[in-house]
Amino acid sequence: MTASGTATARVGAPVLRLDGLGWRVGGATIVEGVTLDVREGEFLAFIGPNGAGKTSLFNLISGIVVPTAGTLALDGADLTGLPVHTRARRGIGRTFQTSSLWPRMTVAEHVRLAAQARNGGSHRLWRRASPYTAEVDGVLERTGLGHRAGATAAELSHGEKRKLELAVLLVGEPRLMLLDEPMAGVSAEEVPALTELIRTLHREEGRTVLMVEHHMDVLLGLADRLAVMHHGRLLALDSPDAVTADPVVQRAYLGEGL
Amino acid sequence: MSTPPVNTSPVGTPPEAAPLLAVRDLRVLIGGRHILHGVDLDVARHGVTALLGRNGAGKTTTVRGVLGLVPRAGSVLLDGEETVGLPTHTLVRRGIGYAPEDRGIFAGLTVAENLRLAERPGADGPAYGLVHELFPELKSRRAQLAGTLSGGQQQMVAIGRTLLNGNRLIIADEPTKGLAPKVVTEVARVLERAAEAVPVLLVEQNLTVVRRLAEHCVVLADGRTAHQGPAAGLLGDAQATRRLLGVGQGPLAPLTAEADS
Amino acid sequence: MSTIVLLTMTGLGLGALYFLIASGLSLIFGLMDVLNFAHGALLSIGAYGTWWAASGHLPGAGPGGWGFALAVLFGTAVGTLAAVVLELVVVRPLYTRPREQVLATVGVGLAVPALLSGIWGSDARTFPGPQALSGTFRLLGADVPVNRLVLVAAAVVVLVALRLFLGRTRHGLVVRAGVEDRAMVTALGIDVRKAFTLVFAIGGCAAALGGALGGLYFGSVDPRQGTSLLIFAFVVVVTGGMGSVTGAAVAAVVIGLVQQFANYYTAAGLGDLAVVVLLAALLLVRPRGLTGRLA
Amino acid sequence: MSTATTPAPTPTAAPPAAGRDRSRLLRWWPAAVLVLLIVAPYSALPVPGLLDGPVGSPGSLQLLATCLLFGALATGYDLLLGRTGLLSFGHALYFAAGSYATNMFLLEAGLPFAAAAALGLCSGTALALVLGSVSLRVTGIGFSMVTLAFAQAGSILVSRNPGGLTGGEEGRAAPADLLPSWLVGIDHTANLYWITLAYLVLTLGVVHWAVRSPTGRVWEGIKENERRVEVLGLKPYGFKLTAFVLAGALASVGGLVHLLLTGGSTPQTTTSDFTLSLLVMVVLGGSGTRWGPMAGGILYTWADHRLGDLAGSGAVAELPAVLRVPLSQPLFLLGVLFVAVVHLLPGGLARLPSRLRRPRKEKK
Amino acid sequence: TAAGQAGEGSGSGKDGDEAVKVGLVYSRTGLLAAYGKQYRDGFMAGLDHATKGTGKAGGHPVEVTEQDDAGDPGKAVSAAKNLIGKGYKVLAGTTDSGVALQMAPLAAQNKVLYVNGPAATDAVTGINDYTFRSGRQSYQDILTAGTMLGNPEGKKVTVLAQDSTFGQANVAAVKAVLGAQGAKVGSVLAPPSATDLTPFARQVKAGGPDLVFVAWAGATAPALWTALDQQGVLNAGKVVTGLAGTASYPVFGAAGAKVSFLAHYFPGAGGNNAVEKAMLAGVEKAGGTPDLFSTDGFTAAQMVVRAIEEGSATDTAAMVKALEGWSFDGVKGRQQIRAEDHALVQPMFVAKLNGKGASAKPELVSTQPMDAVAPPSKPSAG
Ligand SMILES: Nc1ncnc2c1ncn2[C@@H]1O[C@H](COP(=O)(O)OP(=O)(O)OP(=O)(O)O)[C@@H](O)[C@H]1O
Ligand SMILES: Nc1ncnc2c1ncn2[C@@H]1O[C@H](COP(=O)(O)OP(=O)(O)OP(=O)(O)O)[C@@H](O)[C@H]1O
Ligand SMILES: [Mg+2]
Ligand SMILES: [Mg+2]
Repeated sequence: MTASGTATARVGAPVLRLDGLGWRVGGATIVEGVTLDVREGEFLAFIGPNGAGKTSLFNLISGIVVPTAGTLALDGADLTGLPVHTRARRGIGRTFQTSSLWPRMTVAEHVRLAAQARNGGSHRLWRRASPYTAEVDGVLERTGLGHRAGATAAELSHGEKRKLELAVLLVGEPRLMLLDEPMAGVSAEEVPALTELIRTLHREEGRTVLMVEHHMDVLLGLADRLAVMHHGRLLALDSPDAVTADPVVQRAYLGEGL
Repeated sequence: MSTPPVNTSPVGTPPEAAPLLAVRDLRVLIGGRHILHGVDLDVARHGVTALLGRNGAGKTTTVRGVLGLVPRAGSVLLDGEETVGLPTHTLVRRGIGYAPEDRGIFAGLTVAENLRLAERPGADGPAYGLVHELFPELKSRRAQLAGTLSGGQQQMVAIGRTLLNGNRLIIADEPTKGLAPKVVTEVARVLERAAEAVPVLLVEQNLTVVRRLAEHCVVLADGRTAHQGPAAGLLGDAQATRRLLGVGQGPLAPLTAEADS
Repeated sequence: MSTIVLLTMTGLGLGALYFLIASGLSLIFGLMDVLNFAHGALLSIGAYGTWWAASGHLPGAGPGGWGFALAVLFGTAVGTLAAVVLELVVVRPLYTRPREQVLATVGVGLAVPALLSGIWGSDARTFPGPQALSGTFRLLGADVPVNRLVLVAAAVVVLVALRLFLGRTRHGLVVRAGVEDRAMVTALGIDVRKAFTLVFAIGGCAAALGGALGGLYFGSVDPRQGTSLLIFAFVVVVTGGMGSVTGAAVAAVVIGLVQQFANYYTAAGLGDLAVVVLLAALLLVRPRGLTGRLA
Repeated sequence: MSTATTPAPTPTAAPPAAGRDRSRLLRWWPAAVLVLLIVAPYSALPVPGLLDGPVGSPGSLQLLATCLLFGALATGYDLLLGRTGLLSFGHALYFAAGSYATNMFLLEAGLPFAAAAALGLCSGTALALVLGSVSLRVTGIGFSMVTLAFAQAGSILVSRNPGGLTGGEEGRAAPADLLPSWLVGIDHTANLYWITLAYLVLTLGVVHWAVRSPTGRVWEGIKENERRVEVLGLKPYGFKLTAFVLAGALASVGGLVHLLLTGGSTPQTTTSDFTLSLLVMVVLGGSGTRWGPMAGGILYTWADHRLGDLAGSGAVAELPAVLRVPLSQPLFLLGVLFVAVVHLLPGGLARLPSRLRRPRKEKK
Repeated sequence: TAAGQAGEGSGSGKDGDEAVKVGLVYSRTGLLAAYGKQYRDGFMAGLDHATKGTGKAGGHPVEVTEQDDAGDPGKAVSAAKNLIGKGYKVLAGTTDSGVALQMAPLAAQNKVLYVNGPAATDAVTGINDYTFRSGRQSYQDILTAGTMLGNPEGKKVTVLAQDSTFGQANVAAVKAVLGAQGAKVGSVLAPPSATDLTPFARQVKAGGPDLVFVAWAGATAPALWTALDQQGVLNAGKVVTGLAGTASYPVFGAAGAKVSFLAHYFPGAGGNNAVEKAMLAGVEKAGGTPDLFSTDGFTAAQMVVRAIEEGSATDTAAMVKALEGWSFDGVKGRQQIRAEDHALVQPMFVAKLNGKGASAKPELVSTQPMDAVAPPSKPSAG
């Protein structure tokens, strides 16, 4: 990894390469002909109207659904037919737009399971499972969930669930993070802190981040490039300033504002 | 009965007399844990009343408590009539439209079926015209399973359901969450339009929307009412905003007011 | 040739019986997500109700003609009532705990046959039926039992009725939504409990009718008849695609025919083995059953 | 109306020192119970109502051993149901396999007991491995039904008595002359009892150990949300198979113990009803809890055996018919009891202590 | 345990008033509960008869303890161990072959007398020295059927049975008995869980047999007979089957008149001999209804009393000795306990069914003397 530190110099080698990626289901084309390189250490944000196919694209990258056209490769190695867990082991981690957690496990247990998955050794039946105390404390501190460590996911409020999603992802230390609307439902007060956290992950820890978010003001401070999706296609891919200045994007996505 | 709430803030006065919905000392206990310790709130007879507070403050629980979806104690008066003790469906049939936080979409049902469920026998029948005009997507996707809709499309279904019937009160829990900025604007307009006829209780994190729509606002903290009063008063007072909502200070609070400033 | 005709006709009859038994199970499972282990008990209640009425205990009912029709009606009514009671007393209080709902029906499935054998003994009782239905008719050289036709006709009627219920009324919709998120349905102003009871009643009605006609088919009733048929009903429901009534009808016919032909053409009567092997194979290839409907 | 609300009671105040000592003592209750169970055969204590005869009498020991056996079996089954979220309708198959395979190695091959037992266990485990790896290709209700289909096929095969191997509906008695003499005869019931107790301890130990292992942690994740586990980079299939095989192996050991205890293999143990009764036991006791399934298994088995005596007792015979008829049917009583527990005791017996404790606390 | 004194000679013991405890393990509930009740009522009547109303055998009061096995071998073993542990030296009962096969080894292991009940499996005969039987076994059924065929030489016989041990045993027995006499024996086996029996009726018909022997038990019997009748099997050749209990008479429906029955027992089959009269009266007096297996219970009681009176109240070896070779007048007529394998050699009956539905009644056609239908000897394994 070469790029680090400064906000501008982000010219790593391409890690993830999507080539003509498409997904059709039930006669409808959801994603079509998406070709795109994600560079090492880059922060790539996706915007686009509701139903544009952003989440579907994340599903294709993480392996939840199988593409009906095109290929995708990580570090030059083909990923197209690989199952979810293999991709996860190769370093693709994600959060879900609709929180997907383990309802009856506590917040701390979420972190422990994720830590264990990262460290390996899950098949060891004869060992005592490690408590991963440092991990739990650290990551809950970072995501502001420290006071909820003993609560089960089902008991969390909506915003707390969003943070837990992020916490589970953090623990896994993926090199490629797919964040699907991490700010949705987080209270205005905490948005800055979470934004800062994501910024740190990206800038200081050098992770490659792909993020879908409708909060433009959050994205503008973070993203290196903005990808605009519309009707399953990649409409534009450029610097944030250029994209937001585009009248088409303004009309189709941003609207006139309140 | 309508003594002013305990924690009334220095700013603002209680809303006009005889509110449409008057919640007094609402307490909720789930699984042995007290989630609401006594919430007071009034929803005025017109306009939007915003319910604010940080994550976990108890906004959603308050709404669910009002509707009887969680076991609750206290008093909830709808138009002067006590509703604590009524089953949810009876209460709702008195004219409440509810768009829940997690959208409450029936994933295994189609869009059309989701909407059809919300139909209630009423004076002029379901207002599909209005819904389809606002959200044309719902018309073209009527046969799609709602579970496969995008997050934003699901939100449209949820809001659409509240507009289908001639309700006396609409309760929307974070309706703009996950919507594209353009659609946020649209939804805000929808609510604004709806609020001309029907009062709205709006839970919202997006202060831009609150600023635009709300006439009154109630702030919850730790399961209690922390503030109640006119919206302009609260949002205009930077200090109060910072104290009650934790925003507006430091260099890292860009979310709020940019779009309309 | 006549053998094939006979096997086909009786296979269809068997399929019809399976469908009658499985339809209610499929309805309840598909709509309410309750795998109703008490279904066999409802079947037995229907069968015993009919038997009791037809053997002269109910004025006007009897083994022949309209008397028998009345007896079937009575048995079906008793079964329906039992289903309603089952829903109100056993299933409804557990609606927040779906797994326990299923388990409570297991308990009922244990208790009812025991109660029946306590009252009427564990022996099989001969089932009185109209003379006209006990004979055979000739079709292309085969002697086909008449009662198979009755079963097929009843199965068709039930299929059409259930499809109408599901397609034309709101109840099916309410119940399906209610299973996903019961609280949300009430928050839309709908009393979901009534719809649940209705679905249970209809499922019970179909089961009891299946029991009544099953008595005719077997010529006897015994306390365990319903329970032993339950496994086939499960197979039909699952093969048909969990809760699709039409799927269940197709699956019932396929299974009836397979079983009948396998029993005749394999030396050791491998019909039942063929059916379960078929089920396992089908599920491994198409986990959602024939019609591929979501569970 | 809305004056200052009373603060929420905080029951988490630090317990007084005496209480802490007591709770530390309480933590040792399993060991105390174990010691009691070990010495039970030496006791001549009568337990009227619970047991027919003193604790140490062969009849009582046999009943106790049967209860413990099913307690262990339910505990093993809960590894699937309560720990991994797998609803198998075919667990009986592996139990029966342990019993029948051992018995056949004894009867047909004339192997010595130890060899037959080892081979029997291997057969049961291998069967679980093969069928588990196939059935786990489907999930949800499909999995339940595939396991049901396999078990049903097994049950049909056993009842067909292929080649005279299984004895069909009659089952086959174990050859007493090939069994160690200390396992045969009424005077050695205590030995059988200890073997069963050892099996119970083994099962509890294995299950408790396994659920606290790294694998156990993944099981819990799988039970709650399988897809989410995949996103962490773990393949659920292998973990589920581990649970399935482990539970199958434990069931096979149980089958072997059952063979010794009843002196034969019986086709009743191959039926889906048998699996269903395991399910009932687990729920009765409390699925996914440490002691619940065991308690459920013991209670169910005890009731199953003893309700028959109650049902046949003179007291019942004198009741009017409306009461007598239902009361004389043990299965009816058991079914009703089960429904009652499901309704009145959510979470099963294992929740009983905390339910009893809570109202007391709330009163304070 | 109870004070057991070995070495007691024959005749009444010195400790004359010490009670002899007898355990009766049978299906009070479960699938075979109806048979269980017949057996139990018969046993009580038999006890009364054999002790001449005193309830005492050789001066010892006979105390009977009943235990329910619910048709489950596990429960039966528990019950048996419980009784044996309490010092019971005599066990009787069970209607279920599976239960019997697990009970019998217990008797040998613990040296108690076990008198098996109606369970018909041939495997109990000669299973060990301590096990006797008070009912008939499958083989005797087949031999009776054989006598109904006339000269079987060159005849085609089809056995229609369920594919279970009971069914397979019947096929094997028919092959052994009638096959040896020159008949061509084939079989049609149906899975016990088969719902529609038409294909099997059809298979039987297709074979064109001279004699069809139907060995069928369970709830599907009415469907079977209907199917056989409808497919014309009953009119094509001679059809023989065993006659079960009273409850089964209506089961045959219209088919009853076209079938020849071999019978283990039905009330009146014994020709109203004195013992049978005693049983009928005894059972009825106690409020029961005499039926198929009343005789098994009655005989068991006779055997138990004999074992105590002529053997010992405590020493099982003496009891066994007292029973071996014993020949006595039973409900069915003269019967004998064969010494070498403890088979109960007994008369069997041939009957026909008159009337149909609720009014169906068996009528005795002939009685096969006990030696004509004696099973082959199978000396005890020890
Ligand atoms: N399984 C499916 N079957 C049919 N249509 C689907 C399916 N999954 C997704 N879609 C459709 O594909 C489109 C893209 O959905 P997706 O969730 O990717 O949108 P999105 O860009 O993430 O939108 P949002 O911002 O609202 O979350 C939507 O119109 C959705 O309805
Ligand atoms: N079913 C429950 N069991 C236990 N605790 C719960 C339950 N539901 C909510 N809570 C807790 O109650 C508190 C209030 O939750 P609520 O969902 O009302 O908050 P909210 O104000 O809507 O938050 P958000 O903005 O994140 O949606 C939270 O701390 C939450 O964890
Ligand atoms: Mg999305
Ligand atoms: Mg909320």
